[in-house]
Amino acid sequence: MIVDFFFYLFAAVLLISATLVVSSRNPVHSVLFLILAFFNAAALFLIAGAEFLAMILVVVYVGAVAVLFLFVVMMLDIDFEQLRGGLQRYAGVGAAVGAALLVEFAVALGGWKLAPNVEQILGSPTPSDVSNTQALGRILYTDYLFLFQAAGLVLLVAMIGAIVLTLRDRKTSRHQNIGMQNARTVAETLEVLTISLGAGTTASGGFLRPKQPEPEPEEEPVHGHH
Amino acid sequence: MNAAGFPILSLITWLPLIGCVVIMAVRGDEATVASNARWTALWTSLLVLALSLVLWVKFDPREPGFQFNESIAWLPHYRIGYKMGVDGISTLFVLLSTVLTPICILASWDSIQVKVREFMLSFLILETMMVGMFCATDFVVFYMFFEAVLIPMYLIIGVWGGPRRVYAAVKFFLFTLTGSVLMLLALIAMWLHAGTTDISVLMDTRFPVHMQTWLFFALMASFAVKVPMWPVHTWLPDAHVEAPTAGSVILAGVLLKMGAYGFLRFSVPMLPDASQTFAPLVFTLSVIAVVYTSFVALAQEDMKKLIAYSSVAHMGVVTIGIFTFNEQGVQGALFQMLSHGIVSAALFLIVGVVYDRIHSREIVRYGGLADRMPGYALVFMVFTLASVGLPGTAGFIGEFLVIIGAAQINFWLALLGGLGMILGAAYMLYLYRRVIFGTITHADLRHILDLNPREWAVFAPLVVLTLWMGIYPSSFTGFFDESVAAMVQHHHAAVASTVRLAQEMVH
Amino acid sequence: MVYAIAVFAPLVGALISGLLGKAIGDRAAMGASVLGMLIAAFCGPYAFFTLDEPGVVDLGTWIEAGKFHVDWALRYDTLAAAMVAMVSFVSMLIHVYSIGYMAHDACPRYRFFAYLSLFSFAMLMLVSADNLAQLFFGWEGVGLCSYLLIGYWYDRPAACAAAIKAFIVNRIADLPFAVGLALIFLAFGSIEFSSIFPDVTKHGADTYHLFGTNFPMLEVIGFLLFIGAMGKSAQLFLHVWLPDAMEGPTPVSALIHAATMVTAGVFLMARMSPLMEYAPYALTFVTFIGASTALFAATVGCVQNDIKRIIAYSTCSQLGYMFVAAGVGAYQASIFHLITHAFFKALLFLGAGSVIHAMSDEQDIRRMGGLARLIPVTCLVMWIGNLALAGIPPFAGAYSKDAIISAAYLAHTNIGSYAFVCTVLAAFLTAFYSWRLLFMTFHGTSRADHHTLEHVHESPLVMLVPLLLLATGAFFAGMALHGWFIGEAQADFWNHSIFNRPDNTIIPQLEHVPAAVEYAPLIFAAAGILLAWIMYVVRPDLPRTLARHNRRIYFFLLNKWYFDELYDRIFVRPLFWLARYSWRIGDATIIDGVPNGLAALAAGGSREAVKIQTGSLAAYAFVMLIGVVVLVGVFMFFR
Amino acid sequence: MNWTLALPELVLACCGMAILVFGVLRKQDSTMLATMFTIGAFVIAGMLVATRVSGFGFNGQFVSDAFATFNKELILLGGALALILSLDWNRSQGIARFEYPVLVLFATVGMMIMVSASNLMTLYLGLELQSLSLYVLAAFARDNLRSSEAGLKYFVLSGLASGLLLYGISLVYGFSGTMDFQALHMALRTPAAAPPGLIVGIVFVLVGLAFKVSAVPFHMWTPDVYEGAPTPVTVFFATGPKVAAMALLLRVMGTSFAELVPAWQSLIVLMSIASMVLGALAAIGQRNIKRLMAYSSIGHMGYALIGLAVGSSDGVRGVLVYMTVYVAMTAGTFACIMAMKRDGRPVEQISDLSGLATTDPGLAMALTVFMFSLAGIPLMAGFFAKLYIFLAAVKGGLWTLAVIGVLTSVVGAFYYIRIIKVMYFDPPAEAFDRRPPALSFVVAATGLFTAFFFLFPAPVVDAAEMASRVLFR
Amino acid sequence: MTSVSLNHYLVVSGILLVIGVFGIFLNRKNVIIILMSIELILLAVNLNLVAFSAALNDLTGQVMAMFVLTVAAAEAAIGLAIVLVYFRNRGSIQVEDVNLMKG
Repeated sequence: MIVDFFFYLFAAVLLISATLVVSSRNPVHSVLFLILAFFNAAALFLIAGAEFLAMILVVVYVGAVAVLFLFVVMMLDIDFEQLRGGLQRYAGVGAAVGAALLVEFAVALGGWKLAPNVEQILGSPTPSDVSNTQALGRILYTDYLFLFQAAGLVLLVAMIGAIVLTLRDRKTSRHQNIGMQNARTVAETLEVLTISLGAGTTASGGFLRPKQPEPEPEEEPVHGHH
Repeated sequence: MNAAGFPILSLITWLPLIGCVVIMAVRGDEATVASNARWTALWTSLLVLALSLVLWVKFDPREPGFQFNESIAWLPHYRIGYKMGVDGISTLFVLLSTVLTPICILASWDSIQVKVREFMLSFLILETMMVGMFCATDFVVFYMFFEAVLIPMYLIIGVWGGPRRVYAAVKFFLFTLTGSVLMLLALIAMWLHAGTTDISVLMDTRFPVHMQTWLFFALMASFAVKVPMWPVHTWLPDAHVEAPTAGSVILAGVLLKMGAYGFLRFSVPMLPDASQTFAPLVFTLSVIAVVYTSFVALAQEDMKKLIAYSSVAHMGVVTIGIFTFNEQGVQGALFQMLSHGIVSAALFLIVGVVYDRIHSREIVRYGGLADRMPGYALVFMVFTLASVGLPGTAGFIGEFLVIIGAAQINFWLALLGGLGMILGAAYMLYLYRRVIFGTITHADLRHILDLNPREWAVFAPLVVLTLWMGIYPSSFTGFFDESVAAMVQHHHAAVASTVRLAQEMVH
Repeated sequence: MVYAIAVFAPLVGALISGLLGKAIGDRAAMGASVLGMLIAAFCGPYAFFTLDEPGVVDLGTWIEAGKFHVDWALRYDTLAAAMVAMVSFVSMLIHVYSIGYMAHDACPRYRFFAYLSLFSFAMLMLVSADNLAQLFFGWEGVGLCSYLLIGYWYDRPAACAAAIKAFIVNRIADLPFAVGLALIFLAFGSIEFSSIFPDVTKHGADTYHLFGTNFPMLEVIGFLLFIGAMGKSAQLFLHVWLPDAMEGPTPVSALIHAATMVTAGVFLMARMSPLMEYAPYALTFVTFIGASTALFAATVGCVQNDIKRIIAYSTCSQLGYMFVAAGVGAYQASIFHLITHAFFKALLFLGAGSVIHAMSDEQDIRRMGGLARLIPVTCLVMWIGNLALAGIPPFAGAYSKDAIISAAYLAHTNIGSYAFVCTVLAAFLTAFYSWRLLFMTFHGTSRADHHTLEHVHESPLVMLVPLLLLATGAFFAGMALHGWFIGEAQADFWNHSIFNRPDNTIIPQLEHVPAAVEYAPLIFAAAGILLAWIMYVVRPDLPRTLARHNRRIYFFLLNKWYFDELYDRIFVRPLFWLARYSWRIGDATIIDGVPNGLAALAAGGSREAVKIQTGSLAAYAFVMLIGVVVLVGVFMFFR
Repeated sequence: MNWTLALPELVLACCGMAILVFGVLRKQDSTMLATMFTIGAFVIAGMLVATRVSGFGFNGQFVSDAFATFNKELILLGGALALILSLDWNRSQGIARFEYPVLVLFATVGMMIMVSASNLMTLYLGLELQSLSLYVLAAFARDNLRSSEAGLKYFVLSGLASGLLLYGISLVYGFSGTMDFQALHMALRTPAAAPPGLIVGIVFVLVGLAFKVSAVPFHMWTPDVYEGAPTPVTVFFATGPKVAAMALLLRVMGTSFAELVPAWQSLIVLMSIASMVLGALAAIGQRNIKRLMAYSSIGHMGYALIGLAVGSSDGVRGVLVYMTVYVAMTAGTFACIMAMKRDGRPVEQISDLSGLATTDPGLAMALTVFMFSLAGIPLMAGFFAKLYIFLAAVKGGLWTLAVIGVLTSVVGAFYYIRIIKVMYFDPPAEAFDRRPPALSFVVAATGLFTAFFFLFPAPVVDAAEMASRVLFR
Repeated sequence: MTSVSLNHYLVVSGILLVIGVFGIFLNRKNVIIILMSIELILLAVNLNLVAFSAALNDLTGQVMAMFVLTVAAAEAAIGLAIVLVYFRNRGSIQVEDVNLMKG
């Protein structure tokens, strides 16, 4: 019974906080609700007997991912006032579609029963003599070595990706690019204008040429030869 | 090995591509390239013509089957081979293609001034495709050539065509493509049923009757567009009007024949029951084509369009002939195809002559040309008469034989199918009168020049052929006499056996 | 072979003058053409007179398609040889005449002579054909040449129109003819005369399904062939091209009306007599049309004012006679009339040409008169011609025409009686309009202006000699030939080249007709001449008064019974209208509308298809979700 | 545990890391070298792939067989082509960084894992390895708004799709008890017994994979990403990942769910029809050639799906031939598109091709070949691709699909020939910049392949035949 | 597992999935919410896997859940990086602004 109670409690909190994640106006609140949702999910994992995963969820998700979210949300310096609330135009249709999906789930998933002869095809039956963490550890580095390595590659790619997208050389650091220097021609750097007396200035409305829009700060030192 | 001692059909088919390579290889300024392209194309096509004459000489007309056979494994898993061969039906079409190509090249000598090299390339590629299509004895190979013809033709119409060339080219392309993709499905079905795509095997394969029905319609979708049969003919006038002269010539001379050839090669021998069942439908459409398009032709104000519509009417006669399933009708259809190939091609060239000079195809822009261009008037008259089907010219034999064949089916078919004789005379003579007769009313026509030697060279062979075919047609019908006899016999035997089967089922 | 030379010499002449005319010059071309005809005119009659056994000159295969086999072959039997002789001779005279007549024409003349020779060649091919296809070749050939010659003055719109009209009206008739050929092939398995004729009796009971019932095969064929003949011979309903054909130069008219072209239909009936004899209903129809035409054309001829048109209608009328003869089974008489008619009709046309020539191209007889003194030779030959035409003995026409009228009487059928009445009335009218023409042209006071009159002169010798030769023919041909053609010797003479059913004894009976019948034509002709004399010599004001009082009838006749207008109203204009609408509405709107509509549909579909591609992430996700729901639904409920 | 079966992947991954280290440590710009090394690695991997024997490895999570070999070679080829094309482009667009080849390499590794997957887990990890690399690649021109928008869209939608896929995997696992393909195949021997939950799971898996092959209605990302991503990346998107995803789809459907063909066939048919129709229609109005190619690829995937819908090894063979030809002609087409530069600035409007036949006949001819091939006009390779597909469809009795297929191919032909029309019929516009030799090389190679495939179709077809025998046994 | 049956978990994860999906396409706020929605979806999946793993008495599900967690983390990292890049270019991360390319 107590398990039931906690299940319903956590599940309810999980769903409510998930709803709030997507519906709250302030993204910071969203992140916080996300963290709450993760905690509750971890609790549900525990109820299901997956202790290791529950811990991972808390440590990795709450500790790293959710905080990363929070960090980015804060960093982006968004004008929260401007953020439009509310739903998309087709919310009504969307609700209907969602309802349909739920009905389909209900019809489909209601009748779960253990597949016949399931024992023979189970990939890694849960050993009865060791703890969850230990059991996982046993198989993760043996049976699932290949996948484990692949997951490592995924993380590597994520790292490379994050760096390649966001890391910028500081503006102050200017590398010398000899090739570019050599390739420079006079035509690229100097613009020689022949302007009859007074004509250029009056045409541009005065003594000075009109203000050019500030050129984009040149972040990439390597630019093609035009 | 074949009678020629070497793979002559492949040589004829692919030789133009070698010409292409030569043309591509030339570098230099524009004039050099253009002149070189012209000469290379001409010589290549003449060489091909010479080679195809070997075919003419060595062909054994007593043998109804395929000759000069070649076979190379191509997709052995699917029992598709690169198989070439000609029988009485296809030989003359190969010749028709090889004759018309040099004529076209000669005809566009001066009139094509931009992108000469590309034009000549297109033409040589076109020749390869046409010849290959008529030589193929494998359905897949046939199909590939059949459809690949679209590529050069599309470019020829679109690049060197008239003001509405884009519309015309796209219409041409899409119409024919729509038809042929359906044929592709039929092809695949036949292939799966027979286990091979060898045409001679397919001919002996009996397809179930219910399957024949839809196969027939799928094939018809393709061939009817190409022929073109009413009511899928509207691409033709547009394509003709916008195409450059040489393009129209090939279009009328060879491309239209591809559809009728398809009927003869595939629909009739392979699907005898369906052909028999749906012959009345074909007849109806053909009669409508003959009468209706003749009327439309009568109302035309553009010379090329008029001739284009006349082509539709003439091809209607062809389809009538094919579906009579008797020797007279089928031979008549074949002959009509050949003669139409020569005559309508010549008529487009005729229009091209004045178009090159005045740059207009409006009939009202002309009149009284007989005065200044007597030679032209003579040539025009010859082809007008041939088109009208005057005895002694090529046009008569085919139409007459078809009437004779059709009369064996139905009186009204013969009579209505023959209405083209009357209406054809009406619109062609009306055209001739408005262009050649009368007095000169337009100032620029007063200084128009008669045919020059190059143009004479273009027309002379066609005139000779037209008269030759009219006076001594048996030198042509001799080629396909046996093949057609075999085909007709095959057809009747097949239909009879189906009837017998049906009767046995009943009893 | 003399016979073959007679047929092909004109072709050679035509080719030389036509193709090389520009190179070798007008005179040489003309010479070549005339020489060709001279050779033919020598060989043709020679072959005719030396003919003993019928036979075939085989020249090679023409068409071959399965069982269908046609050779190029010249058949020579009496019928063909007689026709060859007549055609080549008359045509030669016309050639010679043309040298003079066309001397002043502006166009280069080689073209004219080439056409003329080609015309003769085509006709010779027609009459010497050994099979129906070759006959059809000649048949169409003369059609073509008539087209070319009628439209010879191509810068005249009327000439062009007339030429096209001639060709197309002919074509309209040729189609049934061609279908008839096809049916012959269907029935007999061949279209060679030598195969058809022996088999006719075998196929007497054959039927052909048409209009929902079965008709005797031979009748159907007979009808179809006759429709062809109607077109070529300008019989009622299909006669409309003939008067317009006067747009061509006069020698052309002579050629068309006398020797070639229009006689082809009559010849066909005679040639196909073995078959026609077993198609009694078709023959009845032939008689009916022939008789009606004879009368109809005569009525119209009475009021025409163009000298050539009058003669043209007389041709039409005379052809009617010939068909009457053929219809009642007296083919021999029809061929006889054909031959005599060739002489006097050629004579009349060439004479008329001589008049026109003299009058500086004036053709209206109302502006002539009193020319007898100025051009006496022409006047003389015209008189001879008209006497022959009117059937006044002993001129040629009398023999043949009387034979036809008698034959009509002897048929002893309803249609025979109808034909008899028509032909006799027509004889009266013929005489009337002939003398109307003579009186108005040559006698009385001149109504031409001075300027024209000053230039009136007799034609040169090169024109007169042919006239005189023809006049001789018109005078003597009847006398000379009637023994062979319809007299006692006819059976030997024809030597089975014309077939009469065993029960058809009309030709032998010709000698034994009641006197009333025998003299009826002469009496009526005389009455006609008398009437003409009264109206145009005694009281020249009478015609005008009559015309004024009977306006309606007068215009009815003058406008040729309104046939042209009628055809224009019910055929030509609706067809052109149909043509325009087929194109604008049928093709451009409806048929093209489908693909264009599909293209528009595709374009519209394209616009709609990209509408969901709003660029909005949410929309994209939403579409995916809908996809999921639908797929799950499909999978769950329809698996 | 035969780990040498995965040798190509392992070697490639190691190479990738080595190149990464090399790039990081080298002071100068090392893009060029890194790219070269990567291509070298691809070649080595390609050779290794060719020498692998068949068998299962890693507890049956990994399979090496003819099917995998075929697809891996194709993927490596696509990757190599994309890399060759990227060199000059990236430099001229200022996005040349050594991470680019590395990411391509890891994506390729991911794809290779995908095609060798014999377990839903392997499938997922391979897929994600590929996807993560692609997210980054799509946004690689990070200062370009379009590129980053493309990355964002691809990321979000792909995230959703892989979420759905995962959900499907979880259901399949839950209702059957295993994630192993072979075991699933055994368990589903009796199709009637399949519980509805499993069915829903299959649908979700299908959806996840359909997203990757951009089948309608999961195609929505395609046009935007194709347009926005830097063109070399688009080339990569259009080649390798399509092949890998299609192979994966074939593998999953052809092994695990092979017995359920009647059940999922209708879904594939629906998606196929929708893809063909949308691909044909939506492209008509396009002005941007990259976008047009996106719709074109949607349509082509529709055709390829016909082969899957047939649910037989014939169909698989058709798909494999189709994908091979597709890779060649797409890479070629994009190579031509990359040649569209004026003053160093890429232009992408179809109208920019105006009169290309005059200004650059060679390029115009090549592009013509590709367009006719994409339209499926005979003698071009594209025709054969369609031929085998329709052959399978007719054999399988899928007439509706076949007819719709040929009709949409006609509609499709309309926009392909429109491009030819622009090149040949329209007045010449300003000429493009001189193209770098690498580009010409790719254009020539793929163009020759496309144009002369008809001469020697047998090697490809035979290989496909062999590969296809693995599935639907 | 006692009275809390597998179905309970399935219901919770199903609802969670739907919430996640809705979060993606119904919100008009910022893109980061969408990222979080994806995390929710993955959470739903993990819930499923864990529940099935327990029900089947099989560890495969949990191993898979671990991989999913790994990938989710990686995705979050890259997703945020992309959002960052996008924000730098566009100056906004409003969902409705992400529509430069369309049609």
